[in-house]
Amino acid sequence: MSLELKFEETIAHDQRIEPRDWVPDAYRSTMVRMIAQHAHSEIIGMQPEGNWITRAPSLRRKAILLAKVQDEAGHGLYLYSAAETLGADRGELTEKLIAGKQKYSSIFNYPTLTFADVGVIGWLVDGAAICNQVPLCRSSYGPYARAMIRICKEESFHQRQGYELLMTMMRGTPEQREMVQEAVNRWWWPSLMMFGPPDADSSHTAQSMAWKVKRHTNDELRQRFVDMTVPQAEALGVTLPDPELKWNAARGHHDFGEIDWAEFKQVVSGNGPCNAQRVAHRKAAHDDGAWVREAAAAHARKIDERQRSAA
Amino acid sequence: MSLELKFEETIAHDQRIEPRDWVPDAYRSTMVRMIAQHAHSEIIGMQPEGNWITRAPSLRRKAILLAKVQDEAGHGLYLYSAAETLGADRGELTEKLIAGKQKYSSIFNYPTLTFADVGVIGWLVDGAAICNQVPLCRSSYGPYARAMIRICKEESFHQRQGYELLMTMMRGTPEQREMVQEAVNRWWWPSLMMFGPPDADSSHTAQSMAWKVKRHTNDELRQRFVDMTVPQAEALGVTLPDPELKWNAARGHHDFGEIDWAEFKQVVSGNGPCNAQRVAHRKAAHDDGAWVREAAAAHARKIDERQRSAA
Amino acid sequence: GADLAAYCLMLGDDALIFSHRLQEWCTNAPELEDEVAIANIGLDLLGQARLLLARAGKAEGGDRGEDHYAFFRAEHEFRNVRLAELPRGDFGELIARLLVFSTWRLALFQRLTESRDPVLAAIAAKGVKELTYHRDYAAQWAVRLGDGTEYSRERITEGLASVWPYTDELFTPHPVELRLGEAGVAVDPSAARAEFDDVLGQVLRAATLDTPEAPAIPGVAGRAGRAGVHTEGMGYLLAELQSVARAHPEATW
Amino acid sequence: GADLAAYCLMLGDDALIFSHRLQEWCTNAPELEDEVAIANIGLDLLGQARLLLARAGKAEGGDRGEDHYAFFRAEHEFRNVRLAELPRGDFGELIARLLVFSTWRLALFQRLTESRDPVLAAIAAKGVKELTYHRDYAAQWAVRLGDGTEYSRERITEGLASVWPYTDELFTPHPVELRLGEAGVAVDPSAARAEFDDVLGQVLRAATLDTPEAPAIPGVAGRAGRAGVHTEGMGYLLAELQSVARAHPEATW
Repeated sequence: MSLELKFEETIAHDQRIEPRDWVPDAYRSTMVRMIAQHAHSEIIGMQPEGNWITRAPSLRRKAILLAKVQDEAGHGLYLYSAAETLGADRGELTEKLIAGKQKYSSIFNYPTLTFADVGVIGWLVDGAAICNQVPLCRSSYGPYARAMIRICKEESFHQRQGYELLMTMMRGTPEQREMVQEAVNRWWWPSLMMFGPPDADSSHTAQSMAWKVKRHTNDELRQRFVDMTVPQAEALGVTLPDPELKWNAARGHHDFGEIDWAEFKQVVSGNGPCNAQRVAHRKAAHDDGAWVREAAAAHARKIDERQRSAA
Repeated sequence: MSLELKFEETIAHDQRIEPRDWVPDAYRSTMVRMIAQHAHSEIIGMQPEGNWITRAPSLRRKAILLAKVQDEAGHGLYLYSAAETLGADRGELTEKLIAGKQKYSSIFNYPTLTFADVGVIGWLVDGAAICNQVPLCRSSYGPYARAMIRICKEESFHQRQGYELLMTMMRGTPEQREMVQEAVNRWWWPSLMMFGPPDADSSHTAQSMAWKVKRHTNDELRQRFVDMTVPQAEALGVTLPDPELKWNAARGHHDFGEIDWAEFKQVVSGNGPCNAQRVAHRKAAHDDGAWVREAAAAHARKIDERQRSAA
Repeated sequence: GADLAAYCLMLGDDALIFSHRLQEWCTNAPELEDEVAIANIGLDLLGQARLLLARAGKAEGGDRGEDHYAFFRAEHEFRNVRLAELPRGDFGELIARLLVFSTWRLALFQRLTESRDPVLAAIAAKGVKELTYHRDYAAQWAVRLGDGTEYSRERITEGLASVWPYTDELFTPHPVELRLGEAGVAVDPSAARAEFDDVLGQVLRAATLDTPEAPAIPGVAGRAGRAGVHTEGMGYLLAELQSVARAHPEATW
Repeated sequence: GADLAAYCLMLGDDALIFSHRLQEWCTNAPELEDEVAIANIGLDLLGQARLLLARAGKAEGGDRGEDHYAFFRAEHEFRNVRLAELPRGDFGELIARLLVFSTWRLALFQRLTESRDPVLAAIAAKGVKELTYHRDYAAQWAVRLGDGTEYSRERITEGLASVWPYTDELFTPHPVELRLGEAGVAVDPSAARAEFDDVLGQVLRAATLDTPEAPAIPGVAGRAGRAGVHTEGMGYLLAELQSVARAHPEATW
């Protein structure tokens, strides 16, 4: 059986590709691109939420938020490791991120402006991420699928914490309720954009679905998210900022308004409210850390040499 | 008449020495040391008060404080200019300050911990400075004397503003009154130390008085300050933190407790609560500005060359 | 009433918030002369802010004074352009920002001297003199840095690149500005763009620098500073600015 | 009651305030592994702070909870050592400070496991495990930096030099510590000095570094962190820490 045939068969039988298996170059590069983009998203995604750790208004919320942002660093670690099983190098991937040659989820190019944003990111952004990611737990690439299982579990936890924060705030002062509504107004449409362009315009979907690295189209996932979120919004007592949003009994789904795809394109192409800030921040941290990484490498070499000369 | 004789006579007749006059080397170096130390004090003194500009709790107080700190920069400018008339160089004096080779008033090595400190510095620290400086308006060195006249005028204004802030705070909430009292407790003794060591231990006083660059001893000025301040404290409603402080009808002065000269020596010798911080801050600002000063010099050279080649 | 109050807050907050960033320079300037100059500009803007916030209070008709606006508003109630609030950078960034800010504001204030609101007209007339000095100071340094050393050229170029994306916002009229502009009370900022471009062009030519080219940084769903949508740096600025006042809400100072 | 509450605030504030400085490292670490580790240490200390502030509230007997202590006290009511509050430096400063802080605190907590107060003893027992990890992390990095490149050696040396003057304060007992120490409830920190010197000596030898020599930085008239007299950086830290809580004093989160 040729390598290619074996690969096709593994995919066809819903079995997993493992690091030592032969894969077509296009599969490898698609997977590295997907996993790296996901890893970058975890790392860049630490910034908007990290922005509120030092100002969190209760010690319990501070601990929850710090633990969450720490989890995101952990997710970044698993995912870069998964990418490394395909021959990628974490350092090189970081360089590509900083140089703007690899993307991360555009949602993180919006600013976090009040503490309610922490809750809304948990509820809507993590919620959308989970919709996107649950199917990836069955991704054909084993290390990615296994990383996603762990990540999805933790993200569900984060989402519940976010929703719980919003519930608490909605039971609080009128200013707190207003703060939640205002945050929902800002994050709702960008959350819908997280599922990517409409199926008609999506360049990667077809091949990704054939390879079973992706299992649903953007529009399918977006609809699932809207249907899931509407009752949660009602329970919370907030209004989703879309006058066209309503139940369509015939479809068995909610209809919703047109997404501002011009805004989506602008942010994806690098010119959202915070793109420059996010990448500059990541670059500064990476540059500031260069001497530390060099020191660790130099020390490891010294130890190595000492052990060899002692042997 | 010899140069030396002429110098002695100018001094004897209470006339002023001017930049072009011959002076003994010791007089020149004493004056440069005095003026530089005073200039450094103005510049370092900007830090403890500058610390509260961005947090001043009313816009009026913010404007007053910013204007005051700006005045101190201005005082620094006049004084460095006066030192330059004796052949010193501002850049070199700054280098000496940063290298710890020239001193500044030790009072600025204490931290400002609440907004009340702004008022107390105006009242006590500027008050003590004025006691020290009024006689310097009759200093034998003309440029210094003239700078001091202008500076004393502005400092009296600052002192009144400081006292007025404290008056306002004492009429405010119990917390504000407590804040004022606590600040007075911290600043009282260091203010008394501003007049320098007791006359018996003062190494510079005798010669400085002979040259009429100084006109009263440390202890005389300290006593004047105490006598002046006690009724002001009463009017304010604060307690000066000295159980031995009381009117001595026989002397016609207030008696007061023993100053902690060990603390004084420790701070003067470089190890007060903020010495390292103050000098490091000044050094960082100076270092950060190096490229700007170089750019200005390079631009001036270019302009000069262009004008010459055009001529 | 409400429109005029909102408009005064816009111009007042621009001055208050940028003044705060200038205050952060205090004790950090490259030379004593600049220490004095930057404090002076900060003071002028603080003075403009106080007059404008007081005017907002009168226009609103309640009992809110300048301190109430400065110390007890939430972030989304501040109406300054985002340029004013950007975190303090190096001296190149300062000069770039001051050049853009003062050129823009001077162009507005010149027009505002003809406002039908006599208080605004008077504030503008006073401000024009101050802003002329601010702009001159920035322009002179822009030339020195641009035509100084290689490094200073790099710094001012980077400074301009970092503030330029926030320039478009300065000339994008808010509905309040348009309504009051038609009434002859306010200035539609888009009317000042040509003058701004002209002055900036002159300064940058003298500094041997190119006009930066960078796309405008959008707000969130079209809402930016004038609508109370700020950058992430704004919350930290306000936390510091308001800390003492809010810790003692009953106090008088 | 009052002494025990004060003592719990001392140990609790040390953890709360140093945790804040570690939180500032978030998204700024040199490597993802360190991002995770620093957040972890920050979380451990935050957890210790919460337990200790809650214990203070019980000991005090009123209705003050952890959040009241964290968000509604004034600066002079915070009893942490000044080492905890120093502004964030570079990674060399972080490692130097963490090494000193965790070595000191571990030595205290080991002794505190035998406190007659069962709550304090339990908090200490939990903390010992955490602090052992913190100290190991710092020690490993101190060795890598000291025996790494020339530049890293310079950075850790400067880091140690900058925190060393605040070391004496750690071992200077406050009257509350002495009184409770005699009662077998608290630990007199001066008893932990020998162990601290010993451990530091071992780590610095492994790192090929000299023990810093620098005079202790005095407080103001003998009063330092434990007496509520802090450094100028503390006010800014609290302004940020307390900003949201104080802007909404009636809110629940």
